[in-house]
Amino acid sequence: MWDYTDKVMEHFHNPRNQGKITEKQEGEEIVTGQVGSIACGDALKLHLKIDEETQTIKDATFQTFGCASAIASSSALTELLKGRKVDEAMKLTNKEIAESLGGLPEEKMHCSVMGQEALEAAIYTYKGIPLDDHEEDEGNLICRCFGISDTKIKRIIR
Amino acid sequence: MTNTIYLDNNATTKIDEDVLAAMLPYFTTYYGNPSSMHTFGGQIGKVVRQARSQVASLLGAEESEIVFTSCGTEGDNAAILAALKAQPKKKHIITTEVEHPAILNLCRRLERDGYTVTYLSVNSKGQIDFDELEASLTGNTAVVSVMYANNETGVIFPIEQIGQIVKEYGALFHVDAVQAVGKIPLDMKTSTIDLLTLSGHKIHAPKGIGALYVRKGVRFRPLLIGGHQERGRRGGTENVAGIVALGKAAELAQQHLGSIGREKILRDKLEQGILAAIPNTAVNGDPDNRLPNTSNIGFKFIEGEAILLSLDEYGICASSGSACSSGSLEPSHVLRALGLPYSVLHGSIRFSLSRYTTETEIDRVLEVLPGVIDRLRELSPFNSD
Amino acid sequence: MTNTIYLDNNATTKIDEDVLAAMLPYFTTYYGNPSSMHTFGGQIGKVVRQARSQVASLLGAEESEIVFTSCGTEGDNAAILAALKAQPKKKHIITTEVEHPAILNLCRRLERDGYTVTYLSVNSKGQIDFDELEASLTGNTAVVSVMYANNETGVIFPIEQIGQIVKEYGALFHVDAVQAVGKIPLDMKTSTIDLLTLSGHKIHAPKGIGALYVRKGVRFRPLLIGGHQERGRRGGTENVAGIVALGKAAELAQQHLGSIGREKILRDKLEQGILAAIPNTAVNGDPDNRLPNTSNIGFKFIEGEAILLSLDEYGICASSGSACSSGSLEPSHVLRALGLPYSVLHGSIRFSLSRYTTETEIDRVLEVLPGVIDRLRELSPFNSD
Ligand SMILES: Cc1ncc(COP(=O)(O)O)c(C=O)c1O
Ligand SMILES: Cc1ncc(COP(=O)(O)O)c(C=O)c1O
Ligand code: FES
Ligand code: FES
Repeated sequence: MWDYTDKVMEHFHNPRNQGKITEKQEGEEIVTGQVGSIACGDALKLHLKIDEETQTIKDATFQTFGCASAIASSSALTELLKGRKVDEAMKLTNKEIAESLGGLPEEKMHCSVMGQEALEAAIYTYKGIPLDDHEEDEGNLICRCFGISDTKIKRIIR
Repeated sequence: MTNTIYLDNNATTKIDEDVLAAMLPYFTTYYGNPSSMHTFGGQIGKVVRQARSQVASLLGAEESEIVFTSCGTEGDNAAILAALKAQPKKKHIITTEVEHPAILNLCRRLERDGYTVTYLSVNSKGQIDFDELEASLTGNTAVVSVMYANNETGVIFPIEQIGQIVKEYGALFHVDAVQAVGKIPLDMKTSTIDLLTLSGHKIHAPKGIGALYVRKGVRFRPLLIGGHQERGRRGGTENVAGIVALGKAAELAQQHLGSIGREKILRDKLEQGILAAIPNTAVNGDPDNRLPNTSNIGFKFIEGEAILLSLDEYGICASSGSACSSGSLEPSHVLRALGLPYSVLHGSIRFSLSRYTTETEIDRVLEVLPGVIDRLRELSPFNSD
Repeated sequence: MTNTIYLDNNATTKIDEDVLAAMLPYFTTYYGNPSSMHTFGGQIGKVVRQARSQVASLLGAEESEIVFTSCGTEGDNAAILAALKAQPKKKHIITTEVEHPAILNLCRRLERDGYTVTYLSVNSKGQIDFDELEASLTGNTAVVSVMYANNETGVIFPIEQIGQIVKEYGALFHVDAVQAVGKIPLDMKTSTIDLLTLSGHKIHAPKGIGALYVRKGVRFRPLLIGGHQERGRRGGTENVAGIVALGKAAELAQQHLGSIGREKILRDKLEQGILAAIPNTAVNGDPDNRLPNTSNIGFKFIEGEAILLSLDEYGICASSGSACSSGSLEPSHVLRALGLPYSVLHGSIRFSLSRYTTETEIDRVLEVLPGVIDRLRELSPFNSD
């Protein structure tokens, strides 16, 4: 059994900000970043409501298909994002997500990577930047879901 | 913690109180070594013999055909390796895609050592194709290893039909019966099986004891080489308390076989209740040819670990995949072999009952589960699609 | 039956009451599988970790260096085979003539599989010759396996001196410490040992559990291949109760090391008493370099089995040779290796004490034994010579 922190379990059982964002005001935009697929066993849709003028994330919600740490990471991510400037948010790392949960088991770090990638996807979409694949990745596939290799995970964990 | 509702009996079982009572004297009172030349130790030989006869009786075997081991994994490893050593010229092994890691990982290792292994595929019901089996068998096939019943789906293989075919080609036939023993009647006297593995902790004996059936006349080479214990078939001081426990557990399992119908009724109640109350669910495997205690159910659009941890809040114990693979991130190799759609593959849960399971417990699961599934599906991005 | 006086602790030991108390909850209450994805099973992982740390502490090792096994024989087999698999090009093994059958019989088997084995001889005190060791070592030597202390005579080998030499030749160094653990202090941190075997039932834990120390950095291939248990180093559902018991027994053994002098005093009293009261007797092995609990005494002109069965009448348990070989009619290979005269060889008896041995028991043996030996000698045709 995984050694999940109480924080992980708390977010898993009482996830914050689940669902879609449907309502927006003038001057706000809703974007979605999606990663993973049902084939892989993990997928995340991250929805952001961005205030165009201040470039601030006013709301963040998620829909996650995945394990307890994927759900908890998504939930924690939305909390971290609310109120951040878009450019600040870009700098958010999966490590910060994991730390906000009091840490994740090493084998589960990629669950937080999923959050960071969904965030990247959402903001790239917002900025109109094309999404690149993760093809350059070498090493053993750990998470088939995103083509994340152990080398990449090690890089990210450090 | 809430009262535990233990529906994970294919992973391991509670030790029966009678089994515990039977083994206890061999820890602090009769702790001697059965190989000793004094009454204190020597008398232990008798109880080991009695246990051997109890295990033999459960299998319809002779006492001399039972070798005590430390677990199912040891039995599986010992059987395959003995079969290979007994026929050093034959370099081919046949098994199935859905075996336990104790067989599959051993076979992968043997491939690197120069053996060829055929992994028979299974259809969506988890059954192998006899034609594929026959096409794979050659004079070079040393051993065919097929599990009696699958630990994840409970699917039962037609072992004797398979054995008939195997025998035509002169190969040895090993059966991993870890999940079948105590759940379906076995009779080695009328069987085609040469080697059969069982494990104590799946039948209410403790962990750390198992047995291997070796048909009289089958040449055997020990995996653990040491003293003359087990008539030279397994070195190491006998785990006397474990052996006594396994004997008692075998006796109780034999008695219990008569009332296994009760477990099936509860299993069916659970399964029907789930299918009726929760949409987008399906039974994995072969609903007809199945262990009476096992139900593997796919819940679409959600992921197994999340289901298990939610159930855990209510003290309900179940599993996804085998306990052995749940440390990994891969979906179960057994369910993948069935060719399940991805939407189901990741959200499949095994409920496995025992003679201790009560109707109240089943009712409680049926009360709790729909809410758990609902909540997780609400979180899922695929639900609304 | 008379009260048992158990002086056969090198064969197997009584389970300590505290060890039994520690393991009991894991049979019927916390019976879960540590690999499970529910709290009921998952919580067991913690107690397994604790036990691993207790065993590690006894050896001065790190937790990650401990692999739980089912017995000393498994540990010995696993260690040698892992050392060979880790160095597939090296085909030479060095061991001694006086090892336990778990090493000797494995080596004989390996000779048939194409390995060369050097069996170092011992002198009359049971010690090997360093020159012979060095002359045998080559770049082709994969592993040197020497027991820490001999089970029959208690003779202790100068393990670190041997290890120094072994390391110069780049071979792996395995030590069968089944008899040494708990009787002499060990510290892997400052040791040359790469692999070390121990067995629970020799240190007041139950039969059916043991451990292998694998030095960090030493490549290891499992003997039992299966699930991911023991970090892939030993497949099979963990013997949780056994593991907990071994942990507790290790903790107690560590405490007991401080008062092992008491055992030595009793052993010396027994030995001196026998030598003083019975003519034509001698201590076998090395009186100085010996386990504090073991005395192996040769009684000229009579035969061991007869002595044992006579003692048995008084409830006194001892042994001739190891329990493992006493099923055979051969005199002990260990005593033969010492080059004992025939008149002694067949009449040698091992007394092995434990922390449970009392002075009253020793006194009783001293009271009974002279009569027993006398009677048998009167029957002997050699006596009058
Ligand atoms: C030195 C030595 N090595 C190995 C063993 C084998 O241990 P086990 O009986 O636990 O397999 C024994 C005891 O029988 C022993 O004394
Ligand atoms: C079908 C099957 N074979 C083998 C095993 C291995 O048994 P053990 O855990 O006793 O080594 C198991 C259980 O884990 C099993 O379900
Ligand atoms: S997202 Fe948690 S295991 Fe892949
Ligand atoms: S005379 Fe009995 S063993 Fe040889």
